[in-house]
Amino acid sequence: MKCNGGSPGDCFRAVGEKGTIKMKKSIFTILSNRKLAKNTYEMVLKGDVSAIKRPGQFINIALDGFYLRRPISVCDWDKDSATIIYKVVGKGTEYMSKLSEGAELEVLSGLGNGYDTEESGVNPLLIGGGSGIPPLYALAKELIAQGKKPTVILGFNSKDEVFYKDEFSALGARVLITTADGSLGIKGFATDAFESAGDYTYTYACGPEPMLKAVYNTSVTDGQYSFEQRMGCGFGACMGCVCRTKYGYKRICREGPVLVKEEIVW
Amino acid sequence: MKCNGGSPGDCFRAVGEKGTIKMKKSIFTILSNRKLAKNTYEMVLKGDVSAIKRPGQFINIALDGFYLRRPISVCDWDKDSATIIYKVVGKGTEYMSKLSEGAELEVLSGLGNGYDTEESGVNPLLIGGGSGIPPLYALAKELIAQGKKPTVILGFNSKDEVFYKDEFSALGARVLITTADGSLGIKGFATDAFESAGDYTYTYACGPEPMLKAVYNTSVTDGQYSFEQRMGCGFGACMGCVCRTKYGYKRICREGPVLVKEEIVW
Amino acid sequence: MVDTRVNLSGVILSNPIIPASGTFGFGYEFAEIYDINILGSISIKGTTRELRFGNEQPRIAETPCGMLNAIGLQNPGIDKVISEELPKLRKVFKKPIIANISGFSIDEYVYCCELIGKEEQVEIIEVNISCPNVKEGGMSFGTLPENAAEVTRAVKAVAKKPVYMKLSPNVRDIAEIAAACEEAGADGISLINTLTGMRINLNNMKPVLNNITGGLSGPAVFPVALRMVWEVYEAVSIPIIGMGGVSTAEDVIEMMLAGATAVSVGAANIKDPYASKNIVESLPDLMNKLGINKLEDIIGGAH
Amino acid sequence: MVDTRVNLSGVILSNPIIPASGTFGFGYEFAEIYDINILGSISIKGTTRELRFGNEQPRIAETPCGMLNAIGLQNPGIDKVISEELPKLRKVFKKPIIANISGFSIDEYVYCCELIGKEEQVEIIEVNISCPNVKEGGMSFGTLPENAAEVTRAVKAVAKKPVYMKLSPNVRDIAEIAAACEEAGADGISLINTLTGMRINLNNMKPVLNNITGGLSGPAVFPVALRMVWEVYEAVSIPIIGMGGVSTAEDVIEMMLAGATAVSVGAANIKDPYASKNIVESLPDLMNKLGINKLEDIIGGAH
Ligand SMILES: Cc1cc2nc3c(=O)[nH]c(=O)nc-3n(C[C@H](O)[C@H](O)[C@H](O)COP(=O)(O)OP(=O)(O)OC[C@H]3O[C@@H](n4cnc5c(N)ncnc54)[C@H](O)[C@@H]3O)c2cc1C
Ligand SMILES: Cc1cc2nc3c(=O)[nH]c(=O)nc-3n(C[C@H](O)[C@H](O)[C@H](O)COP(=O)(O)OP(=O)(O)OC[C@H]3O[C@@H](n4cnc5c(N)ncnc54)[C@H](O)[C@@H]3O)c2cc1C
Ligand SMILES: Cc1cc2nc3c(=O)[nH]c(=O)nc-3n(C[C@H](O)[C@H](O)[C@H](O)COP(=O)(O)O)c2cc1C
Ligand SMILES: Cc1cc2nc3c(=O)[nH]c(=O)nc-3n(C[C@H](O)[C@H](O)[C@H](O)COP(=O)(O)O)c2cc1C
Ligand code: FES
Ligand code: FES
Repeated sequence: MKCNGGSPGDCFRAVGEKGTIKMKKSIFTILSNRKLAKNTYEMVLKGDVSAIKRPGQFINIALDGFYLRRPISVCDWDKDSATIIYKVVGKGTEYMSKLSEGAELEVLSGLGNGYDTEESGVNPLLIGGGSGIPPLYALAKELIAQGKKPTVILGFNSKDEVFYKDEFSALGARVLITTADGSLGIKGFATDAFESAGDYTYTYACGPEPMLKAVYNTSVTDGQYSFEQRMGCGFGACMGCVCRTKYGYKRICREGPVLVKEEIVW
Repeated sequence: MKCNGGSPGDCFRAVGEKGTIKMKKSIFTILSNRKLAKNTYEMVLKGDVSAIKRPGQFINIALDGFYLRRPISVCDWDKDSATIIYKVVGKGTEYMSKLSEGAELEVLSGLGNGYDTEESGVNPLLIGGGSGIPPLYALAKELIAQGKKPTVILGFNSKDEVFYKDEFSALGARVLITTADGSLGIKGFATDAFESAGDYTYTYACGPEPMLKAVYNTSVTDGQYSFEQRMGCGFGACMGCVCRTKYGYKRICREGPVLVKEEIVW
Repeated sequence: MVDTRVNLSGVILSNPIIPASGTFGFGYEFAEIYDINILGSISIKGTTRELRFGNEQPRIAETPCGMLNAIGLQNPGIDKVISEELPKLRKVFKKPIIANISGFSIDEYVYCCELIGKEEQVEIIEVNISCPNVKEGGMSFGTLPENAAEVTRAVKAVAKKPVYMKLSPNVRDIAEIAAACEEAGADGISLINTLTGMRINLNNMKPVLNNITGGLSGPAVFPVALRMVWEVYEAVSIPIIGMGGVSTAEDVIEMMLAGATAVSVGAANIKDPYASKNIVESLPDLMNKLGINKLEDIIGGAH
Repeated sequence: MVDTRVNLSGVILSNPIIPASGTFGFGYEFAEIYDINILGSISIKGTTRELRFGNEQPRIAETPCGMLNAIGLQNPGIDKVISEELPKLRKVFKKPIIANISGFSIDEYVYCCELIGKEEQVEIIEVNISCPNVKEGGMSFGTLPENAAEVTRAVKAVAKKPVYMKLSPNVRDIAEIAAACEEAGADGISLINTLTGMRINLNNMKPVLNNITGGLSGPAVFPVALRMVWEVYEAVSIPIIGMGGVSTAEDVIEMMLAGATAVSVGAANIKDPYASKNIVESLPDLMNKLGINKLEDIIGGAH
């Protein structure tokens, strides 16, 4: 993933789906909605996933009684369903956690640029913190399908928040767990597992901004970093999510959420 | 039903449930919701009906996505369910018409004074127009249970809007139908059936204001008239529904919706 | 045990929740469905010198996340409020009462404030300056700082209780008006009254309200109310009763963080008669969750 | 077949629906999801003399039935708008374009209006006077009639296209400001811009928006917008572009009955990218249902 300077839109076109939004608005039906860990839920949605092209893209979910949609990364998808994992942090995600199987959600899918797997090399390092972990699952899956050998560092606060450890392992990835309180795996932050991770060819990261920054400073390779931002539209119309990069202003919802290391401005 | 002068509240206490609101807030479950006639639906609700004491009272229904409740008269009730009949006239009633069996509604029940059957005499005349008809059903039922012989005039615009003709007959009431276009029964307005109705001892009316006024002018007996008004709270707090009467200002939601003929000011 | 007490000009409320004027009648009717003594206070329906019928019907319209009202200050007049309504309320309510006063002239405000201030039960007078100012040609007293200050000075000269000026949000700069009231001697500021709005009925293609326009309230106005409380907090040092769209304990905390000492709940009572009760009851849990021990400590905390 | 055409100062729109400035980017991106030529017009993102990044993050907050934004007029600057954005839009959009102009000084307004007015595609200039007036100490040009008139006169002196002044709702008397603009030569009035509001984040107890306050829009403000359109219609005889919370064809009819000749759709596009399309498509059916043949006939019909 190379990013050239230029105005918003240009960059997207250079790296994304060649200038055409694949965004789709459609109804998804909840196949399951289960608690994975403390405040953390996994929801499987059945519907038209044709707009979802890359790991790291997100969907934007309309919820009854809430004016704005809720952006959530795609954790995994197959031909007619998509899985998301979300943390209950406010009223919207709380509402989501109470939805039952069979309920319908109006969703915009296929949003954001997503991760590019081309430059990963053979031993990419994937680092996720908390609710930033989900998109790394589809990424690890794709990398493994390409014959690469990813190492995955999953950072949590505490053991009771840990999820998808076994799922990542089942994909064939090497998995390292960190917890801030030391209740599981390596005690400390995700970056504290860099040493145990050994050599790596490329860095993929997703998580809260302080974690991204720590990874940015620790990592010795190029990489791609996925950012969160409060969003209005989620598809590029409102300029609500714009951040500065070395190559101009970018909409996290469209030229992002994934930025390449070289363009990031803290 | 006698009404003395005085400030709002006094009147209510004199004729109603002796000063105690029987209002209840509770959840009702939809047992059925079926189309009866053009734009007209009947909904049966299961729940705590203990607050419903008299025909002519109403319930106030909260609907998701609508700020204010929708006031609808109780058409009939038994020990654990209540029936309402409503006409689709706007977004709220349209939403109601799409609700399915099993859906839950948050309802305030036991609102309004309701009809008093004490002074009806043996041959009361009940006159209802369109969506003003439903409360007359429970009223006719109660009058018949008291051994009285009500005649019921049901006024509609057209045959395709007619509902509950057989239901009223099945109670044992004498039923006269009028339609504005003459497609069923007597051609004309409800008041055009007065002649066919013959002698009567008392008048109960419910329907749009022009109809109430016509009944008021045609009827030769005392009577009780049920009014509609745009409501805020529906239980007496906001003064949104207040009308002038000969004995002071009255809240249609509390000292009404039923007013006695002698107090009405047009 | 968290401490929910707040202090309005020396009047201690056991908690900051006050049903807003005009949305709770004269209070006693709610006593029939729950014990209203759990409330911090009650602001009773706005009172004028004479009995008023108010506006013709319809007076109510629905809006997205809110409602319009054009009641037109229906009330039995101050004499009857004192002789009938206050005693009825006092029988069932032992907490401080806030008397809400309206007027169409300075004289009327003065008359009402003087009379109502003598009532022992009344501990605060809330002066609603959002009603039309007849002398100045229909704009309300509350939309220009000079007028607001003039009413404040006049009522302060006679009022025996703390006076809270209740401001209209239909202004360019609410902080300026609040500051003028403080300067003129106000003991506190209540805000906001309703935003002027309207709806049109598509069936007859005429305004829904007989009065054409009405006052918008409910959750829709909450962000505007919060901003105005924030601005007024920066401009004055007297206590603020914040209101406008408050419907949950979370909203109460936001209002207090913006600068409110107490919080009125209006339209929410109309939507749900138990709204104020629910807010009072969920406040301690929310305080625990957010780590707030003493509610008073968070007033203005977001500045 | 119903007739949905409307006439804005001689510019005929095939229907009154105009995505509002700032909520539709520069339009062309929506062409990727539907044929935007079904729209009456498009009001492009507000443009200033220089490129602007706008405010720091976060810029967006949610509210009941609405949203707050504090974008801060991010835009690529007028030169780039003319050289890059307008040509891109023109490629996919054959209808009249409304250019929305902002400024922090009268000079800047004049500069932008003169330049953009030369662009053939631009058929109306919408002058947003809701941005802070730096000279007068931060209040916006649109909150005092004198200032609004001054901007109007200045831009009218150079503009080659009809000029619509876009008013702020954060005022005491919007009719007065509209009348001052008309008097100063405005060809039309656009209203409303956003109502100033705020939210506080309970987790960190600080304002959600980095800018502290933001502009409230969405259905929550519809009744206020409708009332202001009504008032301005009574005060001026130039056309009005009505906006504020419009989300359905019903809302469009209400706006037009209140006095709008055309209607802008803002936040609704942000909530749902197909919102403007849905409104355009449902308008004829609604007109049939309400018995409206010629949409123009209902403008101001509720007065
Ligand atoms: C591209 C992207 C991908 C995301 N993927 C995931 C994911 O896979 N799993 C997950 O748990 N969370 C994810 N998030 C964060 C998630 O969107 C928020 O946690 C969620 O919107 C909070 O909603 P709420 O109503 O519970 O919280 P509230 O705080 O009540 O939300 C109020 C408003 O703030 C916005 N908001 C609050 N927090 C955030 C945030 N961190 N980022 C963006 N907007 C926010 C909401 O969307 C809403 O508009 C993602 C965010 C972005 C931008
Ligand atoms: C005491 C009482 C009893 C009623 N009983 C019945 C009944 O048994 N069956 C029936 O079909 N209708 C009845 N109505 C009328 C019914 O309440 C309205 O038709 C309904 O609220 C319209 O809602 P809407 O959302 O479809 O219409 P909208 O026009 O979209 O409603 C918008 C607002 O206007 C109010 N409103 C609109 N029309 C009326 C009206 N006529 N009366 C009061 N408020 C109105 C609504 O409650 C809502 O707040 C009764 C009204 C009252 C006051
Ligand atoms: C039906 C109704 C009647 C009101 N009457 C009064 C009144 O008499 N005096 C007054 O100062 N405010 C009155 N208000 C304004 C409220 O007290 C409050 O300031 C406003 O509604 C904003 O709060 P809310 O959004 O919680 O309703 C009234 C509001 C409503 C909805
Ligand atoms: C994200 C966003 C950006 C906006 N940017 C502009 C702008 O650049 N210029 C302008 O005149 N109005 C701008 N507005 C105001 C809208 O054009 C419109 O006046 C307002 O949002 C009310 O309409 P609505 O409720 O339909 O959104 C913006 C609104 C939003 C929500
Ligand atoms: S959220 Fe609207 S542009 Fe990104
Ligand atoms: S509707 Fe509130 S008093 Fe009747």
